[in-house]
Amino acid sequence: MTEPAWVAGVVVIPLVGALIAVLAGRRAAPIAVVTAVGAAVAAAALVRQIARDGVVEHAVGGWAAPLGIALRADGLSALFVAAVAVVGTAAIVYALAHPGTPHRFHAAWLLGWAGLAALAVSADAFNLYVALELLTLAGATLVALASEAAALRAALRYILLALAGSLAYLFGVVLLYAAHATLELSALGAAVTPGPVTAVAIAAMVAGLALKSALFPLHGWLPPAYAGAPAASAVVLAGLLGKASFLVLVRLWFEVVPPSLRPDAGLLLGVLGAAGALWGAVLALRQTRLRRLLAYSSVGQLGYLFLVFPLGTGPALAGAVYLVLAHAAAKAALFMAAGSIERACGSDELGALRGLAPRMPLTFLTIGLAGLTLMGLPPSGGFVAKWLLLGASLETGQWWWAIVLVVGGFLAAAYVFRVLRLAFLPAAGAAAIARAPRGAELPALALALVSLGLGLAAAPPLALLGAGP
Amino acid sequence: MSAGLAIDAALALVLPVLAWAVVATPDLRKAIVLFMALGLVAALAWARLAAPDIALVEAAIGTGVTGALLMSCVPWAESLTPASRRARADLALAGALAVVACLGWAIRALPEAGPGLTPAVLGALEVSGVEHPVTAVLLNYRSYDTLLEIVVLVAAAIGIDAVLPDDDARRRLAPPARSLVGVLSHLLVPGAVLVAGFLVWKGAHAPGGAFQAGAVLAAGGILLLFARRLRPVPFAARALRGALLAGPLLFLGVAVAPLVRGGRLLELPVAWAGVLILAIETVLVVTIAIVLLMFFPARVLASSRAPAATVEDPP
Amino acid sequence: MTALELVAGALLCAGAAFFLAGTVGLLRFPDVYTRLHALTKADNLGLGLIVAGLALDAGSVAEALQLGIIWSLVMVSSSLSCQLVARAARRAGVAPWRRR
Amino acid sequence: MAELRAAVALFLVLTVLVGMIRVARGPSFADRMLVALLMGTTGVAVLVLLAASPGAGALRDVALVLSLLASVTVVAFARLAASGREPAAGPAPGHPDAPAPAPAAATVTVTATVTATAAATDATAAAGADAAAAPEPPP
Repeated sequence: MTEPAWVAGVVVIPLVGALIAVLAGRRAAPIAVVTAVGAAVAAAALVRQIARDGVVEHAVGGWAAPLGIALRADGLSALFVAAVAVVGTAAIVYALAHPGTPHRFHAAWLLGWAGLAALAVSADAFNLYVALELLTLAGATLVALASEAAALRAALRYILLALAGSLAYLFGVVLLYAAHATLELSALGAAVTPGPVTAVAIAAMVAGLALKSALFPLHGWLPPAYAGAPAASAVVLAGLLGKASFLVLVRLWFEVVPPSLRPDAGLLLGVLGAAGALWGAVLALRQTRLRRLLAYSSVGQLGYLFLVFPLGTGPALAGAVYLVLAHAAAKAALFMAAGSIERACGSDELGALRGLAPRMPLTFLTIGLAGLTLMGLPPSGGFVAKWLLLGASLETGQWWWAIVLVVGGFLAAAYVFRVLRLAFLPAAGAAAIARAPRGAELPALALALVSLGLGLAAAPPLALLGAGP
Repeated sequence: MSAGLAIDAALALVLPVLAWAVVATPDLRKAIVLFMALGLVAALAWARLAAPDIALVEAAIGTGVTGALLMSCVPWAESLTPASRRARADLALAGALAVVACLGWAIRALPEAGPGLTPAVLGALEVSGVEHPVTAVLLNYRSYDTLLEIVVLVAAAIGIDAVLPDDDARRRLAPPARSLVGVLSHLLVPGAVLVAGFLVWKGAHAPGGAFQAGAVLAAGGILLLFARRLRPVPFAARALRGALLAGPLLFLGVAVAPLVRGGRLLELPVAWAGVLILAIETVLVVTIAIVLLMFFPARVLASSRAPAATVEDPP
Repeated sequence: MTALELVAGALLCAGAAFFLAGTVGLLRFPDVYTRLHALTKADNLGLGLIVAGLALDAGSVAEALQLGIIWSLVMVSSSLSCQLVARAARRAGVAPWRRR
Repeated sequence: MAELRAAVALFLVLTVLVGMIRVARGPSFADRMLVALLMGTTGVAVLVLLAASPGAGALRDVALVLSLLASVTVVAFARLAASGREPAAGPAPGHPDAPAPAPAAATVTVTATVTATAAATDATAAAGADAAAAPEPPP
């Protein structure tokens, strides 16, 4: 192999950086920056490699698939790795500028980065479990860094439910391995036949992953975790870690689940996703704190993703993946903005937003731009995603999903405008407001622009996705 | 019915009953004893299932570490209001029964135990550097999983440090006292170190390995901590982090080295595989032991100082 | 069956009997100190007999040696554990049982 | 011989199970701890018996580990149960000035309540100081 193995590189670089950051303790920040640059370069190289050569495989240790672990990077992997690089780097810049970021953030986040990269390029059911475990531990740690009683409780709930989800997934992996003596996803896909083993295994894996992706009605753990975590942690949790299990679910669904099982189970997942999309948006409307509002908005946006299961491959899958990307950038930007506002006002009560817009123009510009993706308005990335999903639902004659998408968009508009309206109202009193550091506002704005840019230049990412299996 | 089958039946009957009792017992202290009993019965069950590797882990973690950890948490847990720690035993039971029913249905439909990957595992054993198939899987064929698992442990270490920061608690511990526990640690800790080394060495050709050895070493460390002969080292101490990360960093170095020469991640040269695996396992023992010991920071050790009156149950 | 096997078997059975005695004591004795007494002494002797029986039958010297190490470890740890439990009970104010 | 070993192992498993009654009966924590002692010793015995079967020699290592570590929980128990009157160096653990997240904060309540109970029996003067801060009188 003459070309550097970027499939392995995208995992190894954040892994090395994470370990050195742990070693560095309080002086982890410069290491995080260097690692972010290195990992971003690796991600770009992987994207280039896949755009040119298509799917890339790497047999770890030189052991071929049934015995060893296969890494496989397709268009989906490349896009996700790229999203991790963009959002992750912005989060590190934000953490540097945001006062009060816990010093353990960098190490915890780099561990999460490594887990996300490992998950994106894995083609092995058990290896995916290990990557999910790494994300569970890193995620709970990111929440617990806040070290307030409420955050610790949220972290505990996060880890217990995530472990329950992992365990369910593992049950399924064990059954599939017992039946087919392989863990490689495409080999499993070729081997499975409808029957009790497949049904129970798939049900356990899907249920576990649904719990981990906060599918309605299993979403209860998410809002306290996202709202209680430190600002920088919430950025990567809501932007990236929250989507990891969905990615595994997509792989499982389209590579392993036998087509005969897909319609009924897909319908169930779609109904739950639709319910979550609406329920999350309604609850977001009822929140009185900005970060809880954003967390419930995440429950809603994650719900849309599950519409891919009744709608199938093709444009629907492209739409869901695109929503993952656009939402990653937009929600990360919004949580950055919320962190800056919380820092400036001392609280993230919505009431404290009154009259804030003129004082923090960049932050509210960010909220407005990123809000476009939540609402699914053109020219945002969220619009492209929803357009693809809408098209798929009309094309397959399942028009009812289109209603969910449209109604959800209106609800999202309602809560986004609620925030913006408050901010542009005249200030109630002359509350003392600390200025948000520019370094914390700019990465947020950059990510909001990325979510917008995804809408303006949708062709290259969608073409890359076509380089999939 | 042969005696072996009768043992299996007894274990199979007792395991779920004990597990249920652990969940359903409102008295925490009673539940801890039941939990330790559950661990022992589970170790025996793994032994009967011809899985000595797992029986070793269960014996080391279940009897050595978990029991001590739970005991250390009693003062804290008992301070919670009864309502907040009432277990929903009924829900747990219903969930467990449903899971058992589904798994039973699926397992009945599994094909007759075929050879699985065993021929492949044994076929490649010659070039794996070790003679024990479990070790070959963990540290050669699927060493990438093990590498990531070790990183999971590092993440756990950061998490523990975030939840139980140990920056200032050092001064609050009593100085070492001459005590029975001290005598016990004098007698047993050297044994624990020896057994840990023995298990690592043995892992190359028989059940054993870094995880089991790390757990044994950690149990020895717990004895020293309780005897106040070892001070909890705060995570902020660079020496601790260095010792913790030496293993993962070496492992990662071995993983990356082939990439530089255009090979595959974690490709072990056949001639060196045995030595490299032993080296990696040896340093990982320290990592695993340290992470387990991090569950006993000074704050937890200090809070286990509950007065004697609570030994007796309230009338 | 050789004489050696006969002896080994007898040792195993004797060990089992001591374990039974320990359990009966644990259940029937009146307070924690007497139960401790029954338990640790009877069980350690029972284990010793079983180890002896197995050592007679062992395939190699190393195996017998390991059995011996196991037994001595149990002796050390359970005698000290017994002390620890008794002291804990004593400090907790558990009064020793007296015949009325 | 193999049948005899298996029979003895079965018998030992059964004695342990019968001994579990003591966990239910108690009455004290120490009594329940006895069952842990019983299970340690008997578990070692069962494992060495099982290990004598051909091909199961690795179980002797399990017995070795068990025999080595059985006392760790007893030590933890002893500390939990009996270190109430050990002199503390520096401020008492769980002292209100501890800059603490949940567990240590919880310790405040625990030490306070339980030391109050201790004071009712024959507490030391050191414990009495804490007992003064107890939120409620011992039962």
